[in-house]
Amino acid sequence: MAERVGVYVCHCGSNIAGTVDVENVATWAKDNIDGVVVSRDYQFMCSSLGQELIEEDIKNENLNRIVVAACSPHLHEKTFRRACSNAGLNPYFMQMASIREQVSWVTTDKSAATQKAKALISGAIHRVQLHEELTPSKVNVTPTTLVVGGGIAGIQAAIELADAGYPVYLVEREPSIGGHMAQFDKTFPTLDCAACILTPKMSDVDAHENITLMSYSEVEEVTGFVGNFHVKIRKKARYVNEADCTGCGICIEKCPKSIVDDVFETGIGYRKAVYRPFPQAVPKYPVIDTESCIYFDTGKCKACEKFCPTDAIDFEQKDTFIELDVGNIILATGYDMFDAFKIPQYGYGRLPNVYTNLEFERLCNAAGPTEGNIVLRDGVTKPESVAIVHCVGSRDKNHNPYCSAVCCMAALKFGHLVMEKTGADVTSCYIDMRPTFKNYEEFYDRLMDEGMNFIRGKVAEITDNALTPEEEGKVIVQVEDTLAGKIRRLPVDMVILMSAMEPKADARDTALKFGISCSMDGWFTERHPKLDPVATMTDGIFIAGVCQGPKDIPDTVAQGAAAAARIQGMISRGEVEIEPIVASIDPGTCSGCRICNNLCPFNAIDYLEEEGISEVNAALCKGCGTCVSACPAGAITGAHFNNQQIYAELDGLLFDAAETRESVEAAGQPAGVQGR
Amino acid sequence: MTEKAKLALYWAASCGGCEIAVLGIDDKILKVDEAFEIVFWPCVMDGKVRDVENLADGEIDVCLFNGGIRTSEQEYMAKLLRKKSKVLVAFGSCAHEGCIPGLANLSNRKEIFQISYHDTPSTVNPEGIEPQTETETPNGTLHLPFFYDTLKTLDQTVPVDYYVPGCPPEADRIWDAISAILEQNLPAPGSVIGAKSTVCDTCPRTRSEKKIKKFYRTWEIIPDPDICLLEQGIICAGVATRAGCGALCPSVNSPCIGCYGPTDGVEDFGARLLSALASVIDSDDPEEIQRIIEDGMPDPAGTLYRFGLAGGLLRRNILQTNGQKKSQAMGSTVSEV
Amino acid sequence: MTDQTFEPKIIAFLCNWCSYRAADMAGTARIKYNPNIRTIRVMCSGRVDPIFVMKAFALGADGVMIAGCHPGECHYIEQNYKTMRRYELLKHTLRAFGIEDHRLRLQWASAAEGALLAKAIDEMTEQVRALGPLNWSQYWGSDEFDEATFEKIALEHAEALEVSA
Amino acid sequence: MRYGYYPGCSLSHSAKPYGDSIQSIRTPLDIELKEVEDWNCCGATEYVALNKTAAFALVGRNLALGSQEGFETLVTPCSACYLNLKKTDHYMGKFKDLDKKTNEALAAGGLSYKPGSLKVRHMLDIVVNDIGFDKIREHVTRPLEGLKVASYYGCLIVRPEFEEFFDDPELPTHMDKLMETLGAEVVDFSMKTHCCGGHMPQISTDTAYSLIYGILNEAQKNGADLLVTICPMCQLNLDAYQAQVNKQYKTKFNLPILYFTQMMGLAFGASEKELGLGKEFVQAAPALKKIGTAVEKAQEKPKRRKRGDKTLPMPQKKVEVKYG
Repeated sequence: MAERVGVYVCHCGSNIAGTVDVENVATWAKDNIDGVVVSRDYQFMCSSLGQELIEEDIKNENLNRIVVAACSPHLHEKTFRRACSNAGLNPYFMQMASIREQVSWVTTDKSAATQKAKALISGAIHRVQLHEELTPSKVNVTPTTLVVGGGIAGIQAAIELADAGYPVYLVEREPSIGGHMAQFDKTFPTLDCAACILTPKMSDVDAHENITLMSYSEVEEVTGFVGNFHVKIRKKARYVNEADCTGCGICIEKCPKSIVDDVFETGIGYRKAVYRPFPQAVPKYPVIDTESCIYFDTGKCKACEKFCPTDAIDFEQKDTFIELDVGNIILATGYDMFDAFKIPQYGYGRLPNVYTNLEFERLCNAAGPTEGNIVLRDGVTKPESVAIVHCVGSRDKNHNPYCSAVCCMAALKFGHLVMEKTGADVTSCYIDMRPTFKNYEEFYDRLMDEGMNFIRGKVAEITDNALTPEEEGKVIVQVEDTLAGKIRRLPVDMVILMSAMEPKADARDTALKFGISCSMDGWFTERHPKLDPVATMTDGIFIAGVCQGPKDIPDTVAQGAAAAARIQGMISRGEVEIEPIVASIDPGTCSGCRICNNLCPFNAIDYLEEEGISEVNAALCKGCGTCVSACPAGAITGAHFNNQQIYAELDGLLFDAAETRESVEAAGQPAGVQGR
Repeated sequence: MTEKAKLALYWAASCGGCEIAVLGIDDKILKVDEAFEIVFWPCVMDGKVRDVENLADGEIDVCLFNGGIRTSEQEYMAKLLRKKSKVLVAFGSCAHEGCIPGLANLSNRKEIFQISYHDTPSTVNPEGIEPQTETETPNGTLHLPFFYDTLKTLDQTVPVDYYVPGCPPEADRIWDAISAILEQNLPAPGSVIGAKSTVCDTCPRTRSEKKIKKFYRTWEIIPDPDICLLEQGIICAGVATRAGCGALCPSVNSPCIGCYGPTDGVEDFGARLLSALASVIDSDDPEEIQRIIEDGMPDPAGTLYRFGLAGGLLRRNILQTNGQKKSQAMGSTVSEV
Repeated sequence: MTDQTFEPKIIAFLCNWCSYRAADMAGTARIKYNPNIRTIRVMCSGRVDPIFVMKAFALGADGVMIAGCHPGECHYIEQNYKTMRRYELLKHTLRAFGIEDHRLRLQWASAAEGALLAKAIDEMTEQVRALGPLNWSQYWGSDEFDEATFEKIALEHAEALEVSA
Repeated sequence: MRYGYYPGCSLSHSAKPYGDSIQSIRTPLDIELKEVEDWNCCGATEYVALNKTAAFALVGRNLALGSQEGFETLVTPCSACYLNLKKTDHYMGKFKDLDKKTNEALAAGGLSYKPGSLKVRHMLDIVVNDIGFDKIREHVTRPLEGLKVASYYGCLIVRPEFEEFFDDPELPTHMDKLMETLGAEVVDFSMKTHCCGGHMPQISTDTAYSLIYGILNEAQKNGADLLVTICPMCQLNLDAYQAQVNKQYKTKFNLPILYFTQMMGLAFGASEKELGLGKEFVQAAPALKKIGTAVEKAQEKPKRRKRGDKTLPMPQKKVEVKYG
């Protein structure tokens, strides 16, 4: 049946009408394109009056297809779809032509703009007539949530959801939750101790009836889709029986093997072979590190077992696997530190008294290897002068182009701590100071008052090669003072490198496992950089904290809470709608050639062995259409983007090329039975 | 007894294989004779164009037309038979999508003449004579058809009711088509009388997920007899080719070359196959991808469009003579048929 | 052949997530570029079927641009790599048809790169303008027989036969 | 392998040992060096500061001659020449008007040069990348065991970094690997790419000496017996002004400065004469006596930490973190 199309050309004030002859376009459409019944131009289509105009016409002129030529569909597609459904028309019978962003705003020549607008509108009109009725399918949402990563972001999200009364599984790779925040000493700008504000939250997690904590565990595999994920989790063997362990710590005390702890103590402290990363660790159960354990090495020792009062040690323990059904997933997998060895001219690893920021956090942390004494590598001498080097691996094309966002403030914090604890004078070498948040600038002022020195310039090198007697035995920081316009050599006792935040070494694998995408740098990509910062392209998978990009604790906590809130909404609604823009395979045409099978990163295409054909799981399909254009049999159709619709749009877009191609339409098309 | 239905068979630009194929249906040919009165079939019985012209319009019930349209005579005959037939069937790959003769669309009249009348080793043509549309002889003017730059499929010249694919169509498929016509249970006009799915459906080889690191030409490797040829890097068009042949080639370790053409609704066989093959190339590095493609497919047009060039969306390569019309190319005599 | 008055018609397939947003961004930033581009929105550059490109040329387009997210930044994770593969083979094939490389362009543009996309469009427009119109269907040749001539031939045949008879 | 060869002025005079030693290792490694006919000075590091066009034309002439003789690669052992040749080729390609100017100047001499037609490479690049450590190892008849060397690149070869530098400009390591291949022990040396002072000794001795001091001091501190260099200028400064530096800084440096090609010659068993040894100010002979005196040091087993030892462990290079 012939479709009845209504065309609405928006003036958008003068935004469009200023460049495009909208009246002309509207009348042209009605006079020249088949199917157009109504064609109007109107001041502001997005206004309620504009929408009513459409609704009225649908009723009175019984239109069954709508074309709105206005701004970008990314702005008002929803608006006009709603208008259609209000008038009882399937929302997918509406098509927009972006004649503002893509015509009036980018074109100077009026007639050219008008011609281009005609093309886009003609494309939309041709296309919309072939649109098919689509209705989003609904699936139930399992009220359980999986939170991956037990840093402050994950902790916050877990607690928010748990407090709302929904069950949460919190999976942490390390033996204890707490993440990087647990390693910090103080937090800027308030200087309250990180542990003091973090550990209560950690024990909340431990105690909460709605939270199941799985530390020393990793997600192996994720299947399913929004509302109905199925995850497989590997619980790594602790060799300590959690049921029996009281966390008394005797095993740790008795363990004869002590090794450098390069995870929690960042390599400047020691731990035993059976260990708990830090005293307030949650859960309290220790872990035996088979790498360094004497028993696992030589088959002798078992000291821990001998002394354990509750026989909780179990050398026979194996990894176990747990399978869960969850409705939503929050990724809060955090970050790694930039490896300062990559900048040899800064002497890290060669010059004893060059530390990284994380090392320094441990250094001045009361629970750290030096009981919070800021000392040189010899473990006793207090530094009299300290230089802080900013942007180590950040804002550096050789390593990471981005700004790590927190280092400036952390540097100020360090400056304060050093001066407070040692009275040493502190010099910060920065490119730009970026104290951009509530009370940050004030903190910067405070440090300037406290007498911290600031040199604006990127440090060229750090060396122990003294050129003058006073440089002897010092670490010399060579930097161009860009404000004074001279090269400076700062002989200091200690240097702190503000290393960049980097995506987790395995961020890309994680992204692949959960079916989300990464930026070039390796940060997880949010659905929209401004308007949807915690959701991802994959429904039901959310991201929170630094895994999405460098940020400080307040932002991280905010994101954790935001992700939790998004999920609460979905759970309380109980079901989610799934975009009907998906691919489907015609079983009659599919021959099971299996070209499409490994093209889908969301594993939405299953091969049915017995039928010998492939099938699309609509719930998993994201509608990208890659399989559609790959299917050699033309067996796959992409809803709302099927070939006929695209051909029609092409045909319309090239309306003015028509004269040169009378014969094309006939080409390869069924001819019907003339000539009888 | 009631009058038998009238059947015509004609060949235009084709090798004649389709004609043989019709006879290849063995004794069933007698059934055909029972059912039809054959009014015109130059290949097997005498007949004059005039006889056809004398028929009333639509008097022929079914015309099986094989071969593409390469000359003005063929175009005339196509139009004539269209006029006289109730049901016109594009029979075989040539009429359907151009087939091998269509590959000449990668060239043009001038080049084709140059090769066939001058350059081929077997040609002796010292005077360099080329076919003329008109030749004066004592007994008057002789006419030869005009040879077009571009070979057209039947439906690019006249409306076609049905298509029977294949080079040539398999005997059974031919019989299926004929019986469909006899029993009057034909599909919707304009459709292809054939299977819905592709050759893989009937291919005995085992298939798994596909990843191609290198395309092999058939002589470069001895393929494993049980595994999908494409997975072994041999360009097999079976994935994109309409079933109906019973996977003859793959079952004898030779890749499908696509003679049955595309499945329903596919407008360009070559592009369809192109997309499928490219999608499973196992590399994300542009240089490597280029290497894989250029080493593995030196002649893309010939590989992807062996049968479907003339019937495809582009139909031919860029024409150096810039689409010069016959009128420009040769006076304006029309009566060379 | 360069025809200064010639305004090429270029079809651009833009992916919904990066390049279409880049176009939006170019608009919001009021970056002016040649009006010769006519866009089709697809969810992902991976949806761009080589047939679409062939069809565009057959329908009279002088050039086709396929734009998508940068490799590694695809919103569907890795689909634009398939686009990259198809593009290479498609280009290889179009060469065999005598279609110049500049008439088909693969352009990566992230949602933030409106200026880049605009620049690419201008560049391509100029390249295609320099190549001149493609107007593909002209190469197909048109029928030689209208009804009249058709009848005339039939007539000639009739006469011819009568003579010999 | 056949290369166009641009020795540069110093190799026949101040850096004759460099030239000689190159000749002596050429044969075993069969590196065919065809000297560019009628080449001229590259203008060293200063000329470009005085008159750009003339300076680039001066270098351009050598490139023109080189490409005229049909070479693909132009090899030079001198870092200053390397920089000038590479810079000229690179800038001519990058800046059209410079290309035009330079070619106009060349035209006067009936010459022309198309940027990019010659690949300018340093001798060290050829040795480590074209010949390769394995082939070199085959020719080592007299391993330099027992010799502690600091490999010193100087600044000209690493910066500015034009398109593809054959090593890491921040921390080049090819020469280290080469020395290890020859059997020598390489000491840690953070001054690798620091400036030797260039022509500063003629301009401001204090500046020059402070730079030289820095380099020698670091080498000495790290226990080097000698420094190995790839640049005639560096060799000259570090060698010739060592005495003055000792006077000024009250130090007792006695560090011979040798060319990497001399070290290779030594390891290949060439005679001291062939390698022009003995011509250096700071005599290498004493240091070279150590060759072959390497002591098998028993690999010490990880010592346990003593009670009350407060020292903090040093950072260890991270081994790729493997999760899961």
